[in-house]
Amino acid sequence: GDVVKIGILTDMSGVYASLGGKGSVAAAQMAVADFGGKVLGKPIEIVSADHQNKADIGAAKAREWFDTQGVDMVNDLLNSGVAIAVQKVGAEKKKIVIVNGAGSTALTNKECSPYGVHYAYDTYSLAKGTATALMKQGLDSWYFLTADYAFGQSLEAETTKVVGVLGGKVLGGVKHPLSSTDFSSYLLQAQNSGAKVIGLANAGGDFVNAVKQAKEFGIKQTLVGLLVFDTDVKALGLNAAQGMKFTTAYTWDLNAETRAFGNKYLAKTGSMPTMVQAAVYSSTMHYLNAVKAAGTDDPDAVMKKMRDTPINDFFAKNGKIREDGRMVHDMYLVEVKKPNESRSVWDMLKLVSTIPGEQAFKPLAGSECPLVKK
Amino acid sequence: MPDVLDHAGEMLRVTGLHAFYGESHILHGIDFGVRRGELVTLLGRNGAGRTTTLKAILGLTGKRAGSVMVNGNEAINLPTHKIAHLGVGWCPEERAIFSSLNVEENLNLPPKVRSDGMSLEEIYELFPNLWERRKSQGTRLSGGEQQMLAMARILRTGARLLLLDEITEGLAPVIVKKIGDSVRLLKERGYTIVLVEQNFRFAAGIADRHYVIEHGQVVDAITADELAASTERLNKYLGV
Amino acid sequence: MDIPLQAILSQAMLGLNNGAFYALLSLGLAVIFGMLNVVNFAHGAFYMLGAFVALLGYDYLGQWLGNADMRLSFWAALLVAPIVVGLLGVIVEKTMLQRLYKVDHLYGLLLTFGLALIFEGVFTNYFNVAGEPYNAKPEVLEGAVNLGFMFFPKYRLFSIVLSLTVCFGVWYLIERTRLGSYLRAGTENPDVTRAFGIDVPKLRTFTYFLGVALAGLAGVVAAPIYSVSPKMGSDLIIIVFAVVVIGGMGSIMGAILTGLALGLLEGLVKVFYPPLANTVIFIVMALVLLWRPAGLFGKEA
Amino acid sequence: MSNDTILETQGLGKDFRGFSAVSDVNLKVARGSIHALIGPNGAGKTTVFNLLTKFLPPTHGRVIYDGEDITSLKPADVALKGLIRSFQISAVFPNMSALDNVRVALMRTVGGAHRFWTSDKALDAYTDRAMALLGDVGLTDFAEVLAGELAYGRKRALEIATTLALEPKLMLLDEPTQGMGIEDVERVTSLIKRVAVGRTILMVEHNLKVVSTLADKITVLARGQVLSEGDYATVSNDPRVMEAYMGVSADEQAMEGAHA
Amino acid sequence: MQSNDLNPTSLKMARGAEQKTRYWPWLASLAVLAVVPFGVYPTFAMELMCFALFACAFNLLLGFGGLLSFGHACFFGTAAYLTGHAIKVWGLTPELGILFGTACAAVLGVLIGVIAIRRQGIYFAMVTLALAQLVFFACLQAPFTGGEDGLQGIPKGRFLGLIDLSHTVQFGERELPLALYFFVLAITFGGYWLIWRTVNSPFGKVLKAIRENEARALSLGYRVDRYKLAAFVMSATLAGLAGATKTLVVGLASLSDVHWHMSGEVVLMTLLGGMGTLLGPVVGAVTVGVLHHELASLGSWVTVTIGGVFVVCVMLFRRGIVGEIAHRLRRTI
Ligand SMILES: Nc1ncnc2c1ncn2[C@@H]1O[C@H](COP(=O)(O)OP(=O)(O)OP(=O)(O)O)[C@@H](O)[C@H]1O
Ligand SMILES: Nc1ncnc2c1ncn2[C@@H]1O[C@H](COP(=O)(O)OP(=O)(O)OP(=O)(O)O)[C@@H](O)[C@H]1O
Ligand SMILES: [Mg+2]
Ligand SMILES: [Mg+2]
Repeated sequence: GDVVKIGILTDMSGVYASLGGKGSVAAAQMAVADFGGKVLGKPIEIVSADHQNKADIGAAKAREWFDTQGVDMVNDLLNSGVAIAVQKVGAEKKKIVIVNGAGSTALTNKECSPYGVHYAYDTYSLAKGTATALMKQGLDSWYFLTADYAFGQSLEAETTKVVGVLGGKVLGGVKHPLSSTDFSSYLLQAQNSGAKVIGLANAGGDFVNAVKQAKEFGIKQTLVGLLVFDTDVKALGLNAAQGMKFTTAYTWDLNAETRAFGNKYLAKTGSMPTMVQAAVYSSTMHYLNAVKAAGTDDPDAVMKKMRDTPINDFFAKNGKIREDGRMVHDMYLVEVKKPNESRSVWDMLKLVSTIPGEQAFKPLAGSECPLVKK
Repeated sequence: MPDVLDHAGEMLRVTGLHAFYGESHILHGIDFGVRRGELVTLLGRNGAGRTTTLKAILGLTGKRAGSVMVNGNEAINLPTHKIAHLGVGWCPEERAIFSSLNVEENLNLPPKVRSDGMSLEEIYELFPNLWERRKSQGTRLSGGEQQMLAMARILRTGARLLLLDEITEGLAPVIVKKIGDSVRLLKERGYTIVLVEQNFRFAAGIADRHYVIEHGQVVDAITADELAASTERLNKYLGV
Repeated sequence: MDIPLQAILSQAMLGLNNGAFYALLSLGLAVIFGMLNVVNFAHGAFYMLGAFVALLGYDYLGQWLGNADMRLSFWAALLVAPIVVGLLGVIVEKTMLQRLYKVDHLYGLLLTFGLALIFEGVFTNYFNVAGEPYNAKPEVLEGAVNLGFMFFPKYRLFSIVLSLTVCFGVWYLIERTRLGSYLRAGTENPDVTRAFGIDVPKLRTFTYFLGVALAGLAGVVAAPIYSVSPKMGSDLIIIVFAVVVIGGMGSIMGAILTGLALGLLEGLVKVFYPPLANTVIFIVMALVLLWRPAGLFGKEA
Repeated sequence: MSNDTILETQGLGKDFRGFSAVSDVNLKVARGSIHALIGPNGAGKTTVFNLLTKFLPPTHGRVIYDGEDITSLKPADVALKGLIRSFQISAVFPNMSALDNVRVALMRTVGGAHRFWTSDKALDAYTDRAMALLGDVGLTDFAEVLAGELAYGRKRALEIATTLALEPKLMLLDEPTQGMGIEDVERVTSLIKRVAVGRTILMVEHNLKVVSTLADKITVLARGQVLSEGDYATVSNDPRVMEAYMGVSADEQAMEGAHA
Repeated sequence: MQSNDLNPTSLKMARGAEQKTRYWPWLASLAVLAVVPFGVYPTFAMELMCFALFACAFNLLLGFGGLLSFGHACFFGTAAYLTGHAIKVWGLTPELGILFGTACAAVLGVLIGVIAIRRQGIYFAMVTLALAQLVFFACLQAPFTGGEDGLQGIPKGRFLGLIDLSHTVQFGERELPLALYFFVLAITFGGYWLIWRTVNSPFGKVLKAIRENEARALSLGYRVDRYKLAAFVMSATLAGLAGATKTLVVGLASLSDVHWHMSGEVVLMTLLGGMGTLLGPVVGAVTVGVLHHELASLGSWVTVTIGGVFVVCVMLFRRGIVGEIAHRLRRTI
């Protein structure tokens, strides 16, 4: 078309709204503005919609965007189910789909697509970082509370592998429906299992509620969130969360660049960006650069360029998109500060260690993605 | 009640009463009156509008217009429960005994509208069968007993104006007699009674006056003493 | 598999906790249905509203009144929220439900369904489905008591006791008082009841107030346990429907006992066969219907 | 059981939670006769009907119809065997025309009611027969009127017409004249007489005038048991019956009967 | 229950049936629908057709059987899942897949029907709702449904193994999936015709009679329960057909197909269009569909609007759009 259209398909009112949602749209707009609002002389447009965390709605919306609105690229996608569905539509329609919110490794394995990019993080990288750290502390018997959908399951599976490899054992687990309110009975089961660690393979509100109720029932075991966002920590408060270790792709207080972006974003939206929102900015930027470099918005050309150019910005260090669509970059293991260490409302996390990309992400060897030539 | 009205002496005065069920216009200006202590009957064919008349007096029909004076008070604009508090007791065609209440609860249900209602003792004395079955569920009673209960229920409240609808309907002769006796008794006690009846023989025995209703209007009034004279006139109305 | 007794007992306690909520809610439903012949689909929404009244009163009231440290305490909420919700119910009854008594009862169901969607939607818009935590749990109820087999949070114990007290209070009101017999009579034959000098319309309004207020109360009690969210009622309500069908709409006591029993059952199933936990109630319902279509406590239709 | 008895009950009884509404009733209804069931209210007449037509399951006893035991059958099956009832409260399909009321009944006898793939013009086949039946009960002019809009007496007439459509061997009528004005009573009485030819009729009726003009045999129930049996004269002179049911001498009754 | 309240126009329906049937309306609407994809976004049009069929199936039960099922989504959804599974995993051809899904819906219809018809009116509504919830959880946990993610990437396949349904035709710069469109059109029309036929059949008459006075129908010797069950199963089956077809259109089946919101939606469609009318559900479905589509950007205000429409219909508009028109025109639609 005569404009370059970017579609932000996200969760506007659901459990993940605070992780992406309007914030992701804002991030994309910032990227477009910083890029100059035009590429190859064509204006850049942003459309957005709510996928309500329902695969059918997301897919239908994407299909309609591609068919009737001439959208060139879809970004964000907070729920794995939706992400998989939309990536399929993208493949069918030959349009680029960038996944930032969802984490299921399926996106770059069984379900991988030549037009799909899995940008921010995935369950493997989270599991690897966090599990390894805890095993080092000798916390080697686990029990899982798992959100019963692709993301949760994949997170549990990956963690289980890591724990196994490092010689720990998993004593069991229980699946709970997405966005439950009452975790008490699951927690009691976990308690009865006698495991040292209760791994929370869920996200957002589920994670927060679980931790709260664990306190209510005076559960002694170590609770560990396998996917934790700054916003969750804020919701829990430092008191409840202090000392908790988790893996993330971005937090604002890592270095000068991250701080710069963080503050800029804070100024615009009133809150610090989550790793998803930061990734939306970064990936949109990368896409636009690719379009410019390719001199066309033809998906195949752009996709090639995106693969060929390494990514080095505030978000991604030594970033590279593999043939399976995985964007490999450094991840960070962080720890929640004690209340007395915190100097401001957003001062909550401290860096424990940096996990280099090639260790953080699943090696291509043994990938189930048909695109990977062995 | 204020004595002023006593010598006026009218317990009920209905003038130009119109009533509707939804769209259908049933009563076309009913006029009649009942003096204190009188017993009048409303006669007529099926669907003439007698039940409707009683319901309209109580404001249980749809729209209604005209005037209903219950011992000196205009009732046409009052809600049903207020009308009842003017001292009107209604014994509906279908008896309407409450199955969720036992006999005694049924008796105790209606709030007293005046102090001088009958006590339970008096009522059981009037209807001994009710005493036997006082603890059993309302609808478990046989038709006749249900009928007695329906009447007894309104006597407790102290209502002085009784609207009785088809109280002998579908009853065995033996029970019809019983009911007849109790109605006479009430009349002696000075109750004012409006009686809707198919059973003319039953009505003839006890009424002071008969109003004949046709197509929602009072077409004739016959007093007890001129009754004998006007039998065939009546038969014409009732289509015998 | 061998399950430690202590696990069973603790899950049973949690089950009882849920059961208490089921009882409170199904009681409200039964009362409304009994008197108004309306299946109050909005019951879940009113439950949610109750919780939100408490939440707003605690976190936002101050800001609105321009006095930040002015808050509606939990204890106050226990009283205020049911009344506020009840009054909302009164508005609904007087402006809408009232007009539907004459037509087919299904319309009552459809109306309240619509209302439920509206309430849910509005709150979802302002507090997305994730909802917010309610942090007003009173000090005295903090912490847990040692039941020997488990540490059971004081607050949950309190919620069980409170719910049951209220349930039996309502039962007494309806089965054992004059007002109760008015209610029952008004249900059976409104016209005649009116003709006896009883203000049936007012009774109806009151009943709806009562039923809905019960839902509101349940909401407040639930708030500190589960975080307050717009959808908290919508899925619960279907379970409660099942409870009511099992118990048989007619009976107040039926609603209470069935609620408790099923909560307990659910809790135990969580121990023995977790996957069945969220379906067991519906399965029981199906079986009961095959065996006793009128429900366990229902009168033969 | 002899072939001229169409319906027989043996020790028929029904208890409602302890309270026994009907106990040990032994009825014999002769083929082709009009048999009346009378008795004070609560005697158990309607309950007996419900037992015969299986709307209630009996607690004791057997029901034998046309030589076979139907005690354990379902209402529909009983109806299929030609034992059809009418209700104490008039029962029609209010939002269907009188004609359709009858045609739906006819369709049941002929079959094909389950067909959802054919057009309902199929029903036109029954129109003539239906009109004939409406004629019998004097409703020819009301064929197109909605049953719900018919006057009370005519509703009953229509109900009888639909019942006839099923060509019942045995008709059970529960208080066919209840709540009717005098003229309606007479219309229905003569109607019953007319349709009775070649059929058996068992009816509940409080109106003794009707009973005396129609019934070949009368069974008096009281407190759920048979009190007396025989033709009108015998029954109405039976002192127990007078005491329990009429409470007055028979001849006086016959006159008063107009409305009791 | 007072059926006459429930479907004000069914009377005119019954009478209309006595007039001789006209064919031109069928042909006309077919003609119109044939050109639709050139104007409207075809995928959307096809979805609307599926929902229209769904609503009609539902209305067969409510409008003509007098039974309000609040759990019809479970038939719609079950068929959707099983069709998807059959086509994707077992590689069945689309028509066989749909057939399979529909058949399963029918079986489920029998199972649920047997239980549900034991209660009437409001109870029936609650029972169906609860049983549907049971099915919902079953789908949530069943291995092949993909839980929260749904069953995805269902191929369109080849009709009878010959015609490729994913085939598209270039029209302007748009790609029109005409093959699929006409396939769906055929199915929807077939379903609709069957319903029309059923309503105006002896069976339909008996259903009406039962709704009017059950005890009487019983005493006439009709096995009432069998007729109710038959109506229920038929409705369930057609709902299934709609679900199965929809799966093929959007290429995935998900929990929202079995969720009670879906059951609510179909009630609304019927109520809004006019229950007890043949055209009503279609109009209702299209209206609601468009409503959703237009308001999608409003987030949760959609729910509010839907709720609002419900309230308005119940309070002021009980006949529904078509019912109202029919009432005005005093003739059959
Ligand atoms: N609820 C109602 N809705 C519409 N019309 C009614 C209603 N009740 C009665 N009618 C009509 O009103 C007219 C008068 O009815 P009403 O009950 O007053 O008759 P009636 O004189 O009491 O005779 P009977 O009681 O012997 O039937 C009749 O034509 C009847 O059809
Ligand atoms: N469902 C029931 N439960 C309990 N008792 C019942 C039930 N149905 C009837 N009865 C009782 O059984 C007895 C017989 O009732 P039935 O209706 O047969 O009397 P009936 O002879 O028909 O009287 P009527 O002439 O008033 O119709 C009555 O005492 C009645 O209260
Ligand atoms: Mg009358
Ligand atoms: Mg009887």
